[in-house]
Amino acid sequence: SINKHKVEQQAMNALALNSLADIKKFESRSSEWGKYYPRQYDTYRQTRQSDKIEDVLKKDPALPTMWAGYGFSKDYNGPRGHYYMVEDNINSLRTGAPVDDKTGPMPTACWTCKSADVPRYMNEKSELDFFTGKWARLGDEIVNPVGCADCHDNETMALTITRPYLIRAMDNEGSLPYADATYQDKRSLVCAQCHSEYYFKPTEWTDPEGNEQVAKVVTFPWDNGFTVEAMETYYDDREFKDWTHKISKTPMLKAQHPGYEIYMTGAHGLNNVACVDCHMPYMREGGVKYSSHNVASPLDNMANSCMNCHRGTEKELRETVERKLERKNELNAMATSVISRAHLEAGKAWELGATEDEMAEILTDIRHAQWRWDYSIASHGSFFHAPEETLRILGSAINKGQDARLKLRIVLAKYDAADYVVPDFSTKEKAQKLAGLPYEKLVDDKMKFQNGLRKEWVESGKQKGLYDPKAWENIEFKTSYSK
Amino acid sequence: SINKHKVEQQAMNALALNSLADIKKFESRSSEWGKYYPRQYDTYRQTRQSDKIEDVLKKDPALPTMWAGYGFSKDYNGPRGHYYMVEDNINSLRTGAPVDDKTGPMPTACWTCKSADVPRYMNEKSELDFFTGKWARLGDEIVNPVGCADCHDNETMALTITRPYLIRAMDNEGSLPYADATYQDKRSLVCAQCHSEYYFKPTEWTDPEGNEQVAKVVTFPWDNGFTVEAMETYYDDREFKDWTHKISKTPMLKAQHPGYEIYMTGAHGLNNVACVDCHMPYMREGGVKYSSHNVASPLDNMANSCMNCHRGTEKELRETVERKLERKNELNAMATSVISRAHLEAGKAWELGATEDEMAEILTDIRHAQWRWDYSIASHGSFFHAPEETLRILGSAINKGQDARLKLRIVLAKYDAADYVVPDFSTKEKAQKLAGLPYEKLVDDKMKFQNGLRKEWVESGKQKGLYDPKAWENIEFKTSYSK
Amino acid sequence: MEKNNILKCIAIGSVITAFGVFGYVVNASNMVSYLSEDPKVCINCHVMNTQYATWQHSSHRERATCVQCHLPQASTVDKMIAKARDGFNHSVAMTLRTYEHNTIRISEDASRRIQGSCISCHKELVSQMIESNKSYQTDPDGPLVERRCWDCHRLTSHGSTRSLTTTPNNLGVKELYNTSR
Ligand code: HEC
Ligand code: HEC
Ligand code: HEC
Ligand code: HEC
Ligand code: HEC
Ligand code: HEC
Ligand code: HEC
Ligand code: HEC
Ligand code: HEC
Ligand code: HEC
Ligand code: HEC
Ligand code: HEC
Ligand code: HEC
Ligand code: HEC
Ligand SMILES: [Ca+2]
Ligand SMILES: [Ca+2]
Repeated sequence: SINKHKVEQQAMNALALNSLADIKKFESRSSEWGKYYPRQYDTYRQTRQSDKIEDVLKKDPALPTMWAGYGFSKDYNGPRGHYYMVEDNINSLRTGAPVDDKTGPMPTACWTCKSADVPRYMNEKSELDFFTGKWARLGDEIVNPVGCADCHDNETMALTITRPYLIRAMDNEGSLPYADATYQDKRSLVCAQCHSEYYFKPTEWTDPEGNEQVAKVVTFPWDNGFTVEAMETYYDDREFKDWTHKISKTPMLKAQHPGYEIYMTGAHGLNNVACVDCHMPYMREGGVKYSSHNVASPLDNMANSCMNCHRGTEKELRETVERKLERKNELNAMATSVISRAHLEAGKAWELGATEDEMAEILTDIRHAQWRWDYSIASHGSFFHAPEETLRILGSAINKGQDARLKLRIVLAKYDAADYVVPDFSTKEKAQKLAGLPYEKLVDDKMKFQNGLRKEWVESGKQKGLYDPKAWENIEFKTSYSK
Repeated sequence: SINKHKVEQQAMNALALNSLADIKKFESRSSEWGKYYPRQYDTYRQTRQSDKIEDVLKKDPALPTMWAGYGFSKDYNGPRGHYYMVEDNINSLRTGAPVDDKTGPMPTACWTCKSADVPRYMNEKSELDFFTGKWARLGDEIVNPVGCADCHDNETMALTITRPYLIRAMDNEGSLPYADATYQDKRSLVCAQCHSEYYFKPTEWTDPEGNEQVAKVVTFPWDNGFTVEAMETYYDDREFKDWTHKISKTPMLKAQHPGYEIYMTGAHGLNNVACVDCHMPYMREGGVKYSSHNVASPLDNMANSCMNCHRGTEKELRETVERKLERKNELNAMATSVISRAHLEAGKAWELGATEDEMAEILTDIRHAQWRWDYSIASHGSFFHAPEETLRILGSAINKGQDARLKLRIVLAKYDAADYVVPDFSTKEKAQKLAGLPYEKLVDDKMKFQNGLRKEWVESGKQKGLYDPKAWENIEFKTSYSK
Repeated sequence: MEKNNILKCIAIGSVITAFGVFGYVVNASNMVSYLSEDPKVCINCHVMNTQYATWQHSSHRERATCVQCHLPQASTVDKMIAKARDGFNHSVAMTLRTYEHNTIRISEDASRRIQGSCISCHKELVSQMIESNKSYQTDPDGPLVERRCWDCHRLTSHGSTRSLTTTPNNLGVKELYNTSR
């Protein structure tokens, strides 16, 4: 078998040479790359194994209340494997039920982090063109999930950043301008293209036909730094809001998975351990070494990730991670209970005739409390990547949320409702009703879309020769709403 | 130089042999041991260098309010070097101003963790005898600070536990019965004799003269485990209280430095890194390694403590520790502000005629909030030893404290005081006045004691031949109240 | 004493087995060169490359070779036992591919041996630790110091990360040597 190793080693080197062969620039069909890199491709496709849908709104019914009036109150699941990202994006009730390329609630920006077709399209047209119009406009252009082209140069296979907004954000932030990023940095930055907090910045431009357009450009709010406080001031200074809360009328912020930002504050980030060191560990097959492209929970593969650097047993380490999760769950449950109640109590205050003046300070507290809560947990992995920062921020979110409720009691008392008790929102259904959500209708419309427009997209995508059949093999229809 | 090592080596072993010579069992004068172990003795005496008094009550004026009616509201400083422990115990306003061996607020138990004379005395008389009577009774018996006899066997120099209550506590807790403690465990257990949460358990016994006595025995509340919740139930089940809060009438608990308990939940405790690995690191002198006995902040000697085990620069590691401290300070400030206000708001409610029924739940919240806050920070090092557990507990303390305040607003509203604003307690002086503390008088009486009874103790201690002059060399009189 | 003799018999037995049964491994992996102290023999197996690289960059590169740490420094017979044991384990592992995961772990037996080596080189310096350890010695013929030296000297010899993650590009150190020879 030692001889076998030697053979494999030669084989491996041979492939490395071939690799200079013919992969198109921005080739968005990973199967094309896979011809030359079978090991990476095969492991990449293994992300299919993580296919469970975890309905987060059901798990914590406080959430639909906290997001009342916003897409996330309709549908929000835990992440699944990379294999499913386009599927899930299309299935989510958040993307609604467009009937043509001009309808639907969402902008094109919602495709940004879902597909290797994005860099391709930006390259063919332009970044601003991509960010213009409704999500449905690009339904037959964005047809494959994240792929080799999102992270690799087709000729050298070097890691590359294909999302210009990340480069701009790094340069604005200043502590690590893109030009200074090392190889090791890139082993995290390819992930940061997507696993970062963002907002849509309206940007005016004139299209080739000379029409005035407004693009909604994905932008990272990093100008003042990566911390929850730095981004909070960033948004406050710009008086930015993602939406106005339906019940409390608060000008709200949504934090989306600031995974990269918060990871930097943890023991691993500080020690320059890259995302990839854990999520894409090196594998050995006899004489050949390669990076696993099965991006998943490292706890499923501790021998190759954790145990490279840690002594002791897998069991001990796993228990340590579980304790971290419990700690986060404990404070997280407090925070959502406090903040959801604050919204409902504020709603009551308005109802009784509270004035803008009386409410101003309270709404600021609610805005900041929920922003902090969201920042601390939205990236899912924060409990492990940065347990201390996560708990610190949750603590401050709880405190601000309770401050709001305290002030609300004084206002309520003024309107003889000091002992007001919030209505029952102990299930997803009850909570969504409180938020005035026409759930059944949303689902019906969605199913019409699935059987209508979506089918057209697939057809047209195939005709354009963009569609990679291998990227869609045996995907079962799984959603939070399918019975 | 190898030869040089060898020479020193022989000298060293010579000492090792001599050491079997004449050190009395429970010899409480460390200078006697020092004759045979100069390196350990010299470093032990270096704890004198840490002599700054940090007036914690002044730093956070919320504390005198939180401890209203209890000793800690009079005087509470950060820890100093081991060299000063008897001095500080005697100087503290908490130990009051006895005029004879029957007066003064404190029991003998207050000497327990301050001196190597304690095991000596327990051995001569009995443990229960030691724990009986007023603090002042043993003023001329407890005359030296922690010493070799607290941790070492006089013949083998092996580490030994000299405090029986620790052994009982370990056996009751069960996860590590004393009999199973390894060498490495002992490198932390010697510290756990003192750096642990305790209370005084009244215990009846009959003295040699046949008189009924009640001893106040130092006891660790470990029966249900080491966590803040486990000890909380321990005390609740026994309806135990340390005192009744002067303002809010809450049956309170005081957590004293659960250093050992919380350390176990941190990265180092979990990896079996002992207290001594950091606080008494090996030093290299010529050809031998010995344990530094200068128990102090490891940050003053990172080369020997941290850097053996950690990569990177001292600077980076120091910054990491500082960030941990900032996180704790942030949540700690929130917790003390919330809980101190809860006490004052509860006081107002009583004043307005609130009923036991209306207040019951609120007082439980306050009791638990303050217990948790105290447990999380009282050991001073917790922000580093167990940053996550510290932040988790602070988060839950903030939440409970705010719950109490929320309920209080409803009660206050009932008595038309919904908009009650707490009085100003922004300085130590203002806060102590609110707590009805006769500060000037306490200080005057203390000074009388210093110039009276204390001098007698020293004399009598010398006559008894217990007093070790070297343990008292150039100690400057430093307290929070001396001008 | 008794125990030891038996061990030695078994050992010599397994030397024969190891070399016999895995005869072909011998030329495949120049196993004969095991008997030399040259670290390069260890990297006859590429799986050892990481350890070679980390050792090569460690404070001990100039001080100690693989075998000086990993094999008993005491008697040659003990050395033989150990080599037989390792040679056997290694060949088995190579052949049955029991090490497919990245992280080869030190075995209890091997780490006891290393502990012995550390102490034998640093006797003077750790003499006090040896003294202290006596009071707590549980197993009479256990190591002179129970606690592993590298609990504290975590970086000594192989650093704190010892796997492909540390030295991804060290596959083929051996090949380099072969060409440079
Ligand atoms: C092109 C955007 C993009 C890039 C680049 C990207 N991710 Fe993701 N990642 C996603 C999306 C979208 C999901 C959620 C997929 C879903 O739920 O359908 C996801 C899911 C995940 C998950 C959850 C997988 C599971 O099985 O639960 C992990 C872990 C993860 N990503 C880590 C990484 C790491 C590490 C990198 C870099 C090596 C990375 N991602 C690069 C967009 C991206
Ligand atoms: C900057 C990158 C980025 C942008 C822009 C983005 N996403 Fe995502 N999306 C992600 C990442 C990363 C994940 C996986 C994160 C996680 O859930 O842990 C994800 C997960 C999802 C999921 C699967 C989990 C879930 O939430 O149910 C859906 C659906 C989704 N996104 C829809 C959208 C929609 C709709 C938009 C536009 C409003 C959008 N995404 C914009 C990066 C992005
Ligand atoms: C030191 C190892 C390590 C590093 C470095 C690391 N992660 Fe993770 N990550 C984990 C572990 C462990 C989990 C928890 C997985 C679980 O709960 O099953 C996790 C969880 C996640 C999740 C949530 C997965 C889910 O299904 O909930 C995402 C997304 C993620 N990581 C992305 C990243 C990104 C992006 C980076 C770099 C910015 C990164 N990780 C760096 C180990 C790591
Ligand atoms: C989410 C980002 C991402 C995607 C998508 C991705 N890779 Fe990679 N790939 C990486 C990273 C990170 C490395 C490790 C680079 C390094 O450390 O040298 C890597 C390494 C490689 C290497 C170098 C050899 C090795 O295994 O370390 C090859 C070849 C490769 N990838 C091929 C592919 C192919 C083929 C695809 C598509 C099926 C793909 N990659 C998709 C991030 C990605
Ligand atoms: C490439 C090296 C590397 C990998 C891979 C790695 N770690 Fe770490 N880990 C470190 C370093 C470095 C530290 C910082 C402490 C130190 O300096 O020793 C650390 C610290 C930790 C700590 C203590 C800090 C804390 O947050 O509690 C835990 C727990 C931990 N790692 C668990 C894991 C787990 C679980 C995995 C796998 C999912 C993992 N590590 C993967 C290098 C690594
Ligand atoms: C006999 C009781 C006792 C024992 C045993 C004991 N301590 Fe202390 N320790 C104290 C007291 C009392 C103080 C506070 C002294 C003062 O403020 O006057 C203290 C203070 C300290 C300080 C603060 C020193 C400074 O300069 O700020 C540290 C650190 C410390 N101890 C660590 C330890 C460690 C580690 C051990 C075990 C090796 C240990 N202690 C054993 C009672 C003890
Ligand atoms: C179980 C051991 C133990 C008992 C019993 C104990 N202490 Fe302490 N004491 C300590 C330790 C450990 C410290 C240092 C802890 C710290 O402050 O970080 C300390 C510190 C002190 C200090 C110096 C710092 C300060 O608080 O100003 C004083 C004074 C003191 N104790 C007085 C007392 C009094 C009075 C009693 C009795 C009510 C008492 N101690 C009972 C262990 C104990
Ligand atoms: C607070 C507890 C404590 C006190 C007080 C203390 N020691 Fe130690 N001593 C230790 C610990 C812990 C060790 C390390 C034991 C080990 O690992 O073998 C030690 C080790 C020693 C050793 C063994 C050699 C070495 O340095 O490791 C000697 C000798 C010694 N101490 C003498 C003394 C003398 C003399 C005094 C009084 C001046 C003293 N000790 C006071 C805890 C203490
Ligand atoms: C991994 C190293 C490490 C271990 C293990 C450790 N400590 Fe510490 N300890 C520290 C550091 C660092 C600090 C912070 C010192 C500072 O703030 O200057 C500290 C602070 C303290 C303090 C407060 C000192 C002060 O002046 O505020 C005490 C008391 C203490 N430790 C006792 C202990 C005890 C008792 C144990 C074992 C149960 C222990 N430590 C275990 C490193 C350690
Ligand atoms: C005897 C070895 C040892 C000593 C001494 C030591 N550490 Fe550690 N340290 C560890 C281990 C083991 C871990 C757990 C992480 C891992 O598994 O690598 C760790 C983890 C850490 C971490 C990451 C976990 C966290 O809580 O963030 C920090 C930071 C750290 N140590 C700082 C220090 C500092 C500062 C000192 C000195 C005051 C110190 N260490 C002394 C062994 C040690
Ligand atoms: C025939 C190929 C080969 C050679 C030559 C070789 N090793 Fe190994 N060694 C291995 C394999 C394969 C493993 C993994 C065994 C396992 O994990 O089950 C291993 C494991 C080890 C281990 C960890 C397991 C244990 O027994 O503790 C040590 C230590 C080790 N080798 C040291 C050495 C030293 C020192 C040399 C040179 C004298 C050497 N090896 C030469 C193949 C080899
Ligand atoms: C200075 C002493 C020393 C030298 C020299 C040394 N080792 Fe090690 N080796 C160790 C120690 C100590 C461990 C255990 C490390 C651990 O458990 O964390 C170890 C572990 C190993 C392991 C087990 C896997 C691992 O990394 O834990 C292998 C394989 C190994 N050594 C091979 C070698 C080879 C090959 C050489 C020479 C190129 C070598 N060693 C030189 C002390 C040494
Ligand atoms: C073959 C002899 C030999 C063996 C085996 C050996 N060492 Fe060393 N070691 C040396 C020499 C020679 C030096 C340099 C002189 C000195 O500092 O004492 C040294 C230096 C050191 C140093 C100081 C330099 C540094 O790395 O910080 C440490 C620590 C050390 N050794 C620990 C160990 C440990 C732990 C082991 C076992 C895992 C070990 N040694 C095995 C010979 C050896
Ligand atoms: C509890 C932690 C600990 C353990 C266990 C330990 N050491 Fe050390 N060792 C240290 C510290 C701390 C120093 C630094 C002393 C100095 O430089 O003043 C040191 C220094 C050394 C040095 C000299 C380093 C230099 O820079 O010259 C050698 C050699 C050494 N140790 C070998 C060993 C050996 C061999 C063992 C096992 C028998 C061992 N150590 C076990 C903590 C430890
Ligand atoms: Ca956002
Ligand atoms: Ca107590």
